[in-house]
Amino acid sequence: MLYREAGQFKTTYSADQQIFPILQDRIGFFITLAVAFVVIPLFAGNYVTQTILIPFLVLSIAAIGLNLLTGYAGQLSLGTGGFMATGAFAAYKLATSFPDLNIVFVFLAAGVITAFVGILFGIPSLRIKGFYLAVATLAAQFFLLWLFNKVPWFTNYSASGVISAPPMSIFGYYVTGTAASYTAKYLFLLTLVTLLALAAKNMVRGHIGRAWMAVRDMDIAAEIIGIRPLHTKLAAFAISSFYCGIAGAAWAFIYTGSVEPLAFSIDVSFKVLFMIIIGGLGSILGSFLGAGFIILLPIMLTNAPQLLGLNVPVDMISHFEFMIFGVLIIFFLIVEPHGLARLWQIGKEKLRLWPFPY
Amino acid sequence: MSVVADLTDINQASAAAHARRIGDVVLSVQNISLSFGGVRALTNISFDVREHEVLAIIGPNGAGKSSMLNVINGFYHPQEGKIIHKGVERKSMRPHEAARRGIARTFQNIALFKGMSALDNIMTGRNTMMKSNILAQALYFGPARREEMEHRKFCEHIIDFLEIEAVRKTPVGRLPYGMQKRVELGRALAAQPDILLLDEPMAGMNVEEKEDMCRFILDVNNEFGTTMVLIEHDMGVVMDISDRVVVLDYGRKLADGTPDAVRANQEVIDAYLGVSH
Amino acid sequence: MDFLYNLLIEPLVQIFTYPIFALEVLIGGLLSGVMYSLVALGFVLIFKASGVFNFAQGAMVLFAALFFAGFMDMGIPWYGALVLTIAVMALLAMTIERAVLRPLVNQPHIILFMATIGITYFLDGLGQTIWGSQVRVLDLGIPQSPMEFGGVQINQFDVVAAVVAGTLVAVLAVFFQKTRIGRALRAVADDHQAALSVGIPLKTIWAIVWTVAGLVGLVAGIMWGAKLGVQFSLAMVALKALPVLILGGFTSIPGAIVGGLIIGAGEKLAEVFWSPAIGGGIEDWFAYMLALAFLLFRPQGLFGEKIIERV
Amino acid sequence: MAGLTTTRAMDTLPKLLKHHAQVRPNHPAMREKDYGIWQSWSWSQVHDEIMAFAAGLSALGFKRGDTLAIVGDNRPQLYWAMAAAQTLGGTPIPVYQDSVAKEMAFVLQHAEVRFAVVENQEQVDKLIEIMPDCPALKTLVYKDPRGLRDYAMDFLHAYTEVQDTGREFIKAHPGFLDAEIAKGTGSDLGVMLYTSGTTGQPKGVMLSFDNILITARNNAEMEGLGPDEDVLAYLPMAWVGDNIFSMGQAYVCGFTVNCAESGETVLTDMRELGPTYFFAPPRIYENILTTVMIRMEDAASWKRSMFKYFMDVAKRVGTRILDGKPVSGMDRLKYAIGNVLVYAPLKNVLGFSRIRLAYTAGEAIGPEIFSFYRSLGMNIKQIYGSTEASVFICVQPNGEVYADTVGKPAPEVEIRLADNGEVQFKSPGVFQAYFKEPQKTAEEKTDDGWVHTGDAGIFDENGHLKIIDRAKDVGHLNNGAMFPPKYVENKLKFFPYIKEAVAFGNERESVACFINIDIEAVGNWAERKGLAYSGFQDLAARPEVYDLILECVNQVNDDLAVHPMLSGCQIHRFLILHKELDADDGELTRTRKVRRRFIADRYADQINALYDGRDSVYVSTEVTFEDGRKGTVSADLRIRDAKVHKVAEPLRKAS
Repeated sequence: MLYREAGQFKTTYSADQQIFPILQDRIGFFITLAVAFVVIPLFAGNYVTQTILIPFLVLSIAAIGLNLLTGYAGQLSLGTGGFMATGAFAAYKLATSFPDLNIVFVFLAAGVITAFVGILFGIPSLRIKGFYLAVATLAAQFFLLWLFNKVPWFTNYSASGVISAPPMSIFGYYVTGTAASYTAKYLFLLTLVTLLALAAKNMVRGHIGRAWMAVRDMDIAAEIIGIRPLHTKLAAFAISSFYCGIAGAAWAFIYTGSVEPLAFSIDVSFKVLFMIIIGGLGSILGSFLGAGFIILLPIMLTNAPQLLGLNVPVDMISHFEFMIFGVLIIFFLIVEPHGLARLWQIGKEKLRLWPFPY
Repeated sequence: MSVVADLTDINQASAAAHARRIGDVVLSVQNISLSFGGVRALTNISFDVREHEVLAIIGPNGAGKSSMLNVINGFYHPQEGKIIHKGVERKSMRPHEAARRGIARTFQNIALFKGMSALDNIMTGRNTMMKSNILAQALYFGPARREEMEHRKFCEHIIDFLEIEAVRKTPVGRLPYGMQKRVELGRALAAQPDILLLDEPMAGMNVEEKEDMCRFILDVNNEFGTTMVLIEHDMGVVMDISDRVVVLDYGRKLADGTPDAVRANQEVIDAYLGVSH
Repeated sequence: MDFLYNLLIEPLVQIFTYPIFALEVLIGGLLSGVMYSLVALGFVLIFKASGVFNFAQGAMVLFAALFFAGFMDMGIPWYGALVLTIAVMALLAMTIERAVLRPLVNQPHIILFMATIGITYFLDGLGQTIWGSQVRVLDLGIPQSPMEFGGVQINQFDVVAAVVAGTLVAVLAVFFQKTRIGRALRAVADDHQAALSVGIPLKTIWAIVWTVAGLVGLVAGIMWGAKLGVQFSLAMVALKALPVLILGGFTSIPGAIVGGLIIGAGEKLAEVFWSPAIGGGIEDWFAYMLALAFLLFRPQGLFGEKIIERV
Repeated sequence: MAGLTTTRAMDTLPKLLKHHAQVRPNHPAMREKDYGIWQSWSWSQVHDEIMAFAAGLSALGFKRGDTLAIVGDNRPQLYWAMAAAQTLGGTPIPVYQDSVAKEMAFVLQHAEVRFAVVENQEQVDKLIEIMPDCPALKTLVYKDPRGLRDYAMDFLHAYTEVQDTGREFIKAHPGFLDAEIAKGTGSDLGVMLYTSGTTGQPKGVMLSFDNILITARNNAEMEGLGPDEDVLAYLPMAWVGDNIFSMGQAYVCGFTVNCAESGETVLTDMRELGPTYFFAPPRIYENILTTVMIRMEDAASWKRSMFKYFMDVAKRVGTRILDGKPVSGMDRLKYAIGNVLVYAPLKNVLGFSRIRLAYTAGEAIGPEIFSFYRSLGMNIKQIYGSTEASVFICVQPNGEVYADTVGKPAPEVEIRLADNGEVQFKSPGVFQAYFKEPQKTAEEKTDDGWVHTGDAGIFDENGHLKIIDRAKDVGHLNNGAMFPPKYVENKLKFFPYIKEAVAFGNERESVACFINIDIEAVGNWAERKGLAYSGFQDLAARPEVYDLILECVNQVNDDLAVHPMLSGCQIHRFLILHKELDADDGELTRTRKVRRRFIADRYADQINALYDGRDSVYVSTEVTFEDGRKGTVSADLRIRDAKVHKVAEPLRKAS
């Protein structure tokens, strides 16, 4: 209905290949950006920023990372938490060892380090597939967490095993530590997310992306047409871990400020996996939708009773949360196994063909 | 066989072409033997493939035809024998290496990437030639972008050649069988192979689809001079489009020669043509 | 240098200086490995029959244990509690089949896997909503005290557990070999059409498999519960069973058992002799590393058959 | 249009080409959907392409006065070939590429074609096949080399290789082409189009540059066409319309011509492109409308009712708004909402969003179809034209668009009506002659330049021309008044209840007619009325049905009475036939045209009854049933008088 595609013809391949070939989509995209960068900072309070927006952005990065690996390259991983932890601790070590290193570099370097760890744990993917691989990635999850727990060097020998981010600034604004304003944190993260998301989109529409999807859809055929399985899969693990690493660093430095290894337990891995399944495998947009869904769901569940004017004992609520969460997940998988992104797709098609049904 | 009748005219044209263009041996299969845990699939098979020719491998089910192709493109590793490709000898290599050395193939049961559009499937055929590194792609700037465009352009020519413009952006899963076969051929062509292995390119097709496919195969052979090794059951088609025929039976080579020679070969008649087809 | 010595030499020295002790550790490990096998068995049953990677197995263990302990706390004698719990597990299995598996039939495996994670959350929530989250001691009157076999000290409880597990496995074996349903289940594992031709609807088969898995879970739950007390951490036991699966192969019952033994033994030995070198707590991940290392050499697991890929 | 006056100086297409190449070198002149995108050529690029090909042609020996056949779909290269021929002072002859070898052979022979430019292997094969019959044909140029690799014949040339030699040639002879272009004048033969006349062999209509360009320019100025139009070239190049729209007007205005990817993809390409200036014959508009309705059928009910509601709004006020007539604020608001919810999206999906001007011509377009598009706010208009006129004879001016007229005479077109009602015209577009057919030319065209159209027409009170019948079918009442049977019948048939009608009156006192009810429509009507009937014959005989039909007839009479020339044709009496007129019984042609003579004999008695005042007549006819059995049906047919207005005092137009 909102679309006016007649006359939007393409005279070059680059015009045809762009991320949003339809003008109305481009407009929508830029409006979204404008809202995110200008409107929200003006109106969102600290509570919303801290409890919803920031974790949403952080986990979006992780979700994109996992989606690249699982959704695009088809390699199921349960080690996300471990990789996020790696990112967090790598960033911590870097930031503390080189105090005047810019936070951007710290994050990127943390990502790169995590990428290498990712490659390491990706190696089994050459021999094993599917759930075998998934279980194998659990090794990463547990081993890494154990490592950061046991080896005091990672926490700079802090007694509690908790690391807390040193205050760091960019363009003179503090984005970590107590001095940092929520808006500053939010805007910094938002920029980071935007860039990372664009980069991801570019990769998946490039030949590396096609190689990933080829391996996902039919690895034998992929190899026979000349795609190197080793190279492709490890690349997927590396890139994915790079994103997860940055996500972890952002979590530790910007969201919580101080963190212990346990914060990246296997539950985190599952949360992120949920995000991409519910958001939509093989869709960057889906990663965001999923992240939003999984972040908002518990918050609503916790606040629902008050809204309904019931008062339930706290531990009860937490148990209920567990149950309802589980039920909702199953329900959602049954209703739309292909995730929110698919729903979005369908809706969009309907609008494009309006008033016709097909 | 109506396909045959309809094809003869095209065939004469291309026959003339071949007469001019068939060159010397590009791929030589020598004493290949392959077995799976005791089960013998191929026994001491040898034959040559010459530049620009269309070579058909025929034989009853289980004669080891597909295994032969799998050996040629490195998917199976024979216990004995060697393969000399473009003068380089090798006993076995990984499929992707074979692909990079110019051997492409299509599959008996379509092996397309279901999650991707026809165009993207064909683009994957170009992957071996795309060099831009991950960072460049992530930024999608200059060279990476230009590379994409060039290869898109090339693939569009293939799409045009195979007359699949209309389904360019359709996910291949939704395409009818015949179309999928074409897309798969397109994906193989995209790699600009010098040898193209076709595993039953016309399996399960109706007469029109077969005609089209024959036309495409001959056109490819004409326009690009691609050497072709194909497995096909439809004797009419085989006799019609191939320059030479290799006959396998129970993993052994029965005969090897021009269609007419093979047609005349008594052993073949007994073992194969005798069998109702 | 020290570190390397502690890592490579010291443990061996220990083992050879105290062979009896090492033997005890080994046996202890094997026995507790039996417990892993129990949980792994649950996974295998379901994976064989429905291709579902049932992450909820651990939750089922906890769930079963909670109900059993709960019933006993209500003063119901253990056999009564057992019957009741069995009923509960059967009911649960049918509910899952009806509410989760049937609607998701023919979906990609990862979707079903996610669904089982959903089930996990649900069961954890439900179990604790009903029975509360405090730790329950489950006393079956089995002495924890060690007993002596020719100079080798062995924990009686572990022995009992091993016996129970052994019996269960035997029963299952019989069930699968002899009974019609059992054969049907094996058929399903091979291919679904065959199963249907046996004349048992897939639905029923799934319900049964999940029930059986539930029972296995129950036994495991009781054993673990009795050993560590019934508490949330039981669910984590499931995670221990996963490396067992890699080792044994997702579809092999003997694999599950042998794998369990290997993991159990290896873990204990490593825990006792190696962890000092690398600072304890290694049981979290050692099993995985062991399995992983193993996988690199035998991707299809211990008893999985070699895959010949065709195109 | 100030924009166009500048081009007045240029009197040939090649001169216009140079003009645009200088004035708007980077403005897109041509696009073609190919290899997945719209490949584009600017005017300067097109200029170079054409010049290169022209030079190549002359290198191949193409000389002033030569003819060049064009065979293929609408492709830029083929349009360029036409311009190239004109550049060298030769004449392009676009040929219907789907015509069978025999027809094609005739044309190529008759026009003594020496060169042919064709699209692909298919046409090459066809031409090679007919070459023996066309001794003059010496050179073939093909655009698409696919499959031609093995064709060794030396008279075959690839389009690109001709252009390459051309570029060499230009280097060797700079200024040669400019000289050639300078030699051209407006009176030169611009193009020759073969029209397959209803009878006999095709005739080669010779059109000069003046014919094409002046007509094109006049129309462009009238409609305010500028360089920013986008037209979709999809109708055969051999058809005069394509020559005017895609060549003449494109070169006059400098706008962009767009070629579809292939026949099958026209609709999708249309949707992508969104042309601003569009021509289609009525059946295409009709097909599109049908598909719209069919697709809406599958929509959710709430959507359907919304669609229906707003389409009604549009039907009520859409056209008035389009014509700038007064409309209440409320309706404007509703229409605006409807535009957001239905009209605009609908036009978008169909690819009509950007259309500023849409033409239709050929046969008469159904009023409901016509008003459907207009009510959506699409400025679709009817034109009346012919090859001999370089298309434009009449055009409906903006704001004066009626479904039942073809509009007012186009600029600089004079029209006169012969006493048999035939429309004759005189215009700058009038063709030079039929090639090598002097006496055929004389038949069609008087010495003082009036051309016979063969159509009978009348002017209505707004000075709009109505085409009423083929001139030869028009008869006369005894009082000498003109009697166009088909016109009367069509008026009747516009009523859903009337399926067929046969009007009598030639050489009689008055007009009377047979009527066939439409069993569907009347059947539904009967059910609504709670009227039980046993079958066609029974229903047809019902007095209620007679009343129903009588109303229709009376309305037709009201209409006819308005018009001085036609008021004589009011229907005095009618009867309703007991059976459907049927092709199987020889009463209709297979194309469902009434076979007057046959009916005249078969129903002689009934016809007389219409005139001798009987109020009923017995009929018994042999019929052929579905299964081929023969049988007879017989009945007493009642005859009714209709209300007839006095011819003396024509009353105001009803409604």
